[in-house]
Amino acid sequence: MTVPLMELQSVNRIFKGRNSTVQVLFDVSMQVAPRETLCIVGESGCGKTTTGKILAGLSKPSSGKVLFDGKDVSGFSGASYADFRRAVQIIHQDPYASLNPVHTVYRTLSFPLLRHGLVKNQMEARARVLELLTLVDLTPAADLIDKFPHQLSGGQRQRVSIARALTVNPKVIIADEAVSMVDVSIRISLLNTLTELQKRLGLTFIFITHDLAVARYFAWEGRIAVMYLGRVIEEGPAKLITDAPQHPYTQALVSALPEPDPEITRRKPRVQLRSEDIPSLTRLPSGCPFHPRCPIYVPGVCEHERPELAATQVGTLAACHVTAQTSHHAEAIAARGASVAT
Amino acid sequence: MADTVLTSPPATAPATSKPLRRSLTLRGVLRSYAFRSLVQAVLTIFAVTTFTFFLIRLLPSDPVQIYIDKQMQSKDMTYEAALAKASLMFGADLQAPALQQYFSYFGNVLRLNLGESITSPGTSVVSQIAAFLPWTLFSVGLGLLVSFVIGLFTGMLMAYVRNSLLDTILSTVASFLSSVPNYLTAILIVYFFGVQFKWFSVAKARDAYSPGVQPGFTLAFILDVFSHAALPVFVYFLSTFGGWALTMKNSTLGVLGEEYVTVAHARGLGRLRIITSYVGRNAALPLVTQLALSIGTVVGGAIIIEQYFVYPGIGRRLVLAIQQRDYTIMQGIFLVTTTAVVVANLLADLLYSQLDPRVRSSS
Amino acid sequence: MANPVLSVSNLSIEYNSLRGKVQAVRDVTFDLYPGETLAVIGESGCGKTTLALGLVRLLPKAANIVRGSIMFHHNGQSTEVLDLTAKQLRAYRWGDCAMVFQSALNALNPVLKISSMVQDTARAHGERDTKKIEQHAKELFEAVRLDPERVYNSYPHELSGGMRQRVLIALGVLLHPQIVIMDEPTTALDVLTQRTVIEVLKRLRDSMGFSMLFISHDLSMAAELATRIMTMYAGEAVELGTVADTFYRPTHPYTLGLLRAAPALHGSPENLSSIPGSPPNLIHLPSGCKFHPRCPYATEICSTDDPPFEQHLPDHWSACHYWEQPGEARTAYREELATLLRESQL
Amino acid sequence: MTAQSTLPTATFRQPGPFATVWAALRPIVRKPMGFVGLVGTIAFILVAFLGPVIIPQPVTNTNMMRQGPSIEAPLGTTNDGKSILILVLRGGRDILSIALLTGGMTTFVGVALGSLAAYLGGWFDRIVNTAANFLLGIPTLVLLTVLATVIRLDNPLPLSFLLASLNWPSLMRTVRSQVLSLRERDYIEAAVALDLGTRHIIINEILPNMASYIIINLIFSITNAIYSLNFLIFLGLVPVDVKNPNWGWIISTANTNQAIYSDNTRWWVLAPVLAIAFLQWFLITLARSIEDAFNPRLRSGG
Repeated sequence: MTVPLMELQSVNRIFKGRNSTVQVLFDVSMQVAPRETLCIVGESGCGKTTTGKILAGLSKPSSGKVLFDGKDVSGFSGASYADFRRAVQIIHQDPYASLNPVHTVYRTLSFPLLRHGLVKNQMEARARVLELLTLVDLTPAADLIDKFPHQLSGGQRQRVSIARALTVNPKVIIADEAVSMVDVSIRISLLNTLTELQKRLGLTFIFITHDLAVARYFAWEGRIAVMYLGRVIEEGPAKLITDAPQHPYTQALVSALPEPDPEITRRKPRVQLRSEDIPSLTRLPSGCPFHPRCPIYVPGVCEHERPELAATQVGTLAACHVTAQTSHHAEAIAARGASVAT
Repeated sequence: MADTVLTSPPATAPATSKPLRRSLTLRGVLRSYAFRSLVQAVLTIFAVTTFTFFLIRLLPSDPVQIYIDKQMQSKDMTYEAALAKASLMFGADLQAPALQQYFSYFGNVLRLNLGESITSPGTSVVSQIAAFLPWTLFSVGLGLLVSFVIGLFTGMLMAYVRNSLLDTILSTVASFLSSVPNYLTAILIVYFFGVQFKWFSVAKARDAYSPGVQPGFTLAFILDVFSHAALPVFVYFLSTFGGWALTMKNSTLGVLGEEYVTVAHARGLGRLRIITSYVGRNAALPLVTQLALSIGTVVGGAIIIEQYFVYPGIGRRLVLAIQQRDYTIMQGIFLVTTTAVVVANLLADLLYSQLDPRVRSSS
Repeated sequence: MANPVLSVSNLSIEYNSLRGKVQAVRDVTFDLYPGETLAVIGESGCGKTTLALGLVRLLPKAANIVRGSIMFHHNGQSTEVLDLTAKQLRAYRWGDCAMVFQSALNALNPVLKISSMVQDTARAHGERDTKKIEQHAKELFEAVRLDPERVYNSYPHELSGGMRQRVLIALGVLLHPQIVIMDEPTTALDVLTQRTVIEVLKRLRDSMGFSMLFISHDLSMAAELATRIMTMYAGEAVELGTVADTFYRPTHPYTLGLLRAAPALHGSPENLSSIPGSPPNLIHLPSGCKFHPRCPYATEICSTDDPPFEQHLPDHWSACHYWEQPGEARTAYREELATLLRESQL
Repeated sequence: MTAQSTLPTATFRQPGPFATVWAALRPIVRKPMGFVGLVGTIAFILVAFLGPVIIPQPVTNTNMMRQGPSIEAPLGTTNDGKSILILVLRGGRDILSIALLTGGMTTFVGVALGSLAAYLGGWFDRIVNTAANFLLGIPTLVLLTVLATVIRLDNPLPLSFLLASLNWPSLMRTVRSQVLSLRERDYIEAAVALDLGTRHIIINEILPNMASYIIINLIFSITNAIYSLNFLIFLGLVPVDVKNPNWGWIISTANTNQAIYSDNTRWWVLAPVLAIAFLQWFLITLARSIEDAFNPRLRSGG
C-alpha cells in the first residue's frame, strides 16, 4: 500500500469544561490514501465533526498522532506547518455561517490569494477568482464576483466556500456535512461538482455526513467509516458498508433509513433496538459502547470487553464480538456468554 | 491560534433513561445556581468591606491622619491620646499592626460596630444608618416596583400594537424619560408640577413625614408618609419606567416571534392564557435580572434626589457627610448600602432561578 | 372514496413585503380523506408550510388569504374554516385540526412543565377533569414509547430532541382531532430517532384513524408514510396522486426531478441528477408554466400557457403540457426495481 | 473561460470614502428617529465645541440682574446679569469633551478586556469576569461619590479614568460574548485553515462584524459619563472653572439661587437642564437606531 496522505493513529480527544470533562474521541485510527474518498458517517455526538477538525489541524488530539504524508503534524513548524496548513482545507455545513457577511465574494477569495503570494496584484487576483468561480460551476462568474453572501442562494454560497478552499491549492478537502443544508434538488449537482474537482485536481476528500445514502453516493468508489460514541465501529468500501453492514449499529442505521421508494422502504427489514436512548457522553456504557441498545448483545461478554476493529467475513472491519469474528469465533463468544448468563 | 478556535465540546446528547430529577447531593447543591449566587454575594460584600478598610487608610489624603493632626492641633492632645480617640471613632485599634487592625475592623463590622461619627462625637454610625436607610429602601423600592410593573404592561402593550400611532407615541415618551438623568427629572417635576401647575407645595413635601404627625400604625401617619415620599418615588418611577417599557417591548417582540406562541394559538388556547403564561411570563423573565442590576443605579441616583427634595434617606445623610468630610459615616453608609444592594441582587437572582427552570437545573 | 374530511379549493395566500406581494400559495385545490396520509413535498420556499399554517389560520400578520375556501366536514356537517368566529376557530384548532411543528424544542414553552401544557390544551377545549386529562395524556405518552411518569412532570429542556418530538405528537392527538398536520416532524432528528418517530406515527394513525397532512422536503419520508402525495412548486400544487403512481409514473417533470435527486441505499448512483437552476422569485413569477425555465421537456408553449391542474389519469392530477413524458422516463427505474425486488425477495 | 476574456467586463468597484460613510448611515437615517438622533447629536457637538470659540464670554452687568427674557438676553439673565443663553451655549464643551474622553476610554477598556477575556480564557477571563460581576453588583454611584471625596479630580484625565474604571463591565460583557460567538463562526475557522494570520482575522473578519456594537456602546458610555459627571458636579466633588461654568455647575448655582421659583430666572435652570436632557435623548435615540438598523432580530416587518 502506498503511504497514506493522512492518517490518525489512536487519537483521543478530551474536552475539559469548568466542572466537567468529556471525552469525545476514543482511540480513533484511520487512513486516507491520495485521491481517495473517505466518508465518516454517524449520528450527532458521535465525534465525526471533532475528527474532521483534528484532521484539518483546527483542533489538536489529546493524545495520539496525526500524520500528513507520513510525517507527524505536531512536528511541523514554520514553513512545513504553513505548507500543511494550506494543504488541508475545510468546507462547512451551514452556507449562511460559512461566509463573512461583510465581504464580497471577490474579497473573500482574494484574501488568501494575496496573502500567500499566489497572485501578484489585484488584477491577477480578480482573474484567478473568476477562474475559480467558473471551476466550481458558479456562472456567470463576472455577475457573482462582487455580490455579498446575502445576495446569493444557499447552493451558491456553498460553491463559494468550495472555491475559497481551492484558492490555496489544497491536497485534502474535509467537507463537514457540506450538502445537508442545501435544497434536495441541488444536492446531487453540488456533490457532482466535488467529484469532478477531485478528478480534475487530484484531491483527497474526507466527507463527513450523518446521511448514509449521501455517503453511499459520494463515496461510491471510496470508503465509509461509521462512528458511534467517539469510536470507529465499522469501516470498509462504501458498497459493502451500505449493502452488507456487519456491525449491528450499522445494520440498525441501514435498516432505519427511509428510502425514496415506497416498495423498498416499506418492505425493508427493521432492526429492533433494545433501547432508543443514546447514552450520554458523560456516562458511557462499559464494554462495547453499543451493548445497551444492541439487538444481538451477548450477556456477560459485551458489557465487559470492548471489541476491537477486526476483519469481517465480507472484507470490512467491524468492532463487534459477535459479527466481526469468523463464525467459529462468534460461536465461541456466544457459548461463553451463555455460560456466564446461566 | 488554531487550537484556541475550538475549545468548547460539541453538544452532548442528553437523554438517559434515568429520571433527571435534580439530586440533592452535596455536589448538586454546590453546583446549583442559588448556591453560586450566594457565594458571589458573600464574596462581593467581603471585597467591599476590605476595600473600605484600605480606602480610608491607604489614600494620599489619609483621613485618619488628618483627624489625628486636627485633634493634636486644636485640642492640644498628645499623639497617643489623639490616636486612641481616633481608634474609637474609626472602630479599629489604630495602634496595632495593619494586619491586626484589619482583623479587628472585620470583627467590628461583623458585630455591627462601624465606629462613631467624626463630626458629632458620641453618635454611632450604625444608629445614623438605621435612622436614614429605611426611608431610602422604602422610596426606592416602591418607585422601582411601580415602574417595573407599569413598565412591563406598557411594554407588552407597545409590542402588541407595534408600529401603530400609540406605539410611536409611547416609544418616544419612554425613550425620552429613560434618557433624562433622574436628578434632572426631579428638577423638571418641581418646575412643572410645583411651580407652574402648583399641584403640590415643594416646601410641605420636605422630610419623611409632617411635623406634628405622630409616628405609628395609623392611617393618618401612613398617608402622610406616602405623600412625603410621593415626589422621590415619582422621580424614580419616571426615570426608570421608560427603560422597563422599552426593554419589555423588545423582549415581548422576541417572544411573539417564538414558535411556542404560534403553537399555543394552534392548540386553541384562549387569548388571555397566551398573553399571561406564554408571552408575558417568558418576556418578563430576562427583566428580573435587570431589575436586580438597576437597584444599585437607583440607589446611587437617590443621593441627589433626596438632597433635592430634602427627604431624610441615606443619600441625604451621605451628602451631609461629604460636606463635613465625615469619613466614618461615609465609610459606614457605603458599606451598608452596598450590602443592601448586594442582598437585593441576591434575592432577585434567587427569584429568577425559581421562575426559570432552565437556570435552576443547569450548572 | 368516502367523503373528504377537508376540502381545500383555490386557496391563495400572499405576503406583503417591502419589494412587493409574495405569492406564497396559489390556487391550491385538494381533498383530504378520512384516515389517509397526504404528503406535501417540495423544496424550501415552495409554500408548503404557508399552506399548512393557512389551514389552521395561523398565518403571520403580513400574510393574507386572498381567495379560496377551506371546508371542514365532520359528522355530516360542513363548515367553512375561513368564516369561523374567533371562538369557533379556537375550538377548531387542535380539537378538529392539530399541527405538529418541525422544531419540538421551539414548539414547547421552555418555562412550563409538559403537564401544564397538556392541562392548558385540554382546558381550553372545555375539559375540566384534570385527573382524567392526566390519565389520558399518560396513555398517549405510553403509546409514543415515552416513560409517562417522568415525561409528564418534566420541563422541555430535560428531554432529548426525539422525546420532545414524541411529546408534541402525543399532545397533537390529545383531543382526538380529525386532522393532524405534521410539518417536517423528523427533519432535525437523527436516523434512529427518526425511525422511532415514524413507527410511533404509523401506530397512532392506525389506532386512532385520523387523517394526516404530512409536510416534508424528504421523498423518503413520503414513500414511507403517505397514501397520496401532492407536489408543490412555486406556491402551486403541480401534481397529486397515489404514492405508487407518484413514484413510478409521475406526471410532472418537477416530481421526476425530485425523485432523481434523492440518494438511496439501493440502486446505482449513476441515475441520480439534480434539477438545474433554482426556484423562481415568488414576487416576479415566470410566465406560462412556472417550472419551464428548469424543465427538460419545456417547449414554446410552456413559456406562454400556464398548464391547468387536471386529472390526466385516474386519481392522478397534474399541471403539465407534457404529462406523459415523466412517466416514460421512469420506465428504466421500474424495471430495475422489479429486478431488485425479485433478487432480494424483500 | 480564460482570464483575458473576462477582464474587460471585470471592472473594479472601489467605493469612495463618502459612499462608504453614506452606506453606513443610510439605514440609520432612513427611519425618522434615527434622523432626529443623528442630526441632534451633530448639532449639539457643533454648538458645544464652536460656542466657546465664536461667542465671547458673558459679561457681568449689574444693571441686568435677574432680568426676564429680552433681546439682549433671550433667556434672561443670572444674578450677576450674565446672559443665560450665552452661558448655556458656552457651557457644553467641558461636559462633552470629558464625556467623549471617558466614553472613548470606557470603550477602549471594555473592548480590550472583553476581547482578551474571550480570546485568552482561563484565569484572565475569570479575573476580569469576577471584577465585572463585582462592579455590576454594587451601587457604583455611591462608590464613585466616596472615591471622589478622597481623590483629587481637578484634571479631566484622572476624572475620565475614574469614571471609565467603574463603567467598563457591561461593555466588557457584550464584547466578550460577541467575540466568543464570532470566533466560533465557520468563516473564522475557514480563515484559520487558510492561514490568513491572527492580525487578518481580528482586523478583517471579527472587527467589521462588531463595529456597530462598539459604536452603540461608545454612545452609551458617553451618556453614562454625562450622567456621572453632572452627578459629581452637583455634589460639588469636581472642581469647576468658574469663569467658564459648565451646564452642571450652572444648574447647581441656579438652584442655590432658587432660580426656578421666579419667572425671570426660570431659564437659568431650565435651559441647561433641557440641554443635558436633549443631548442624552439624541445620543440614546441615535444608539437605538443603530441597533435597530444593524441587529436583524429587532428589525420588524421585513
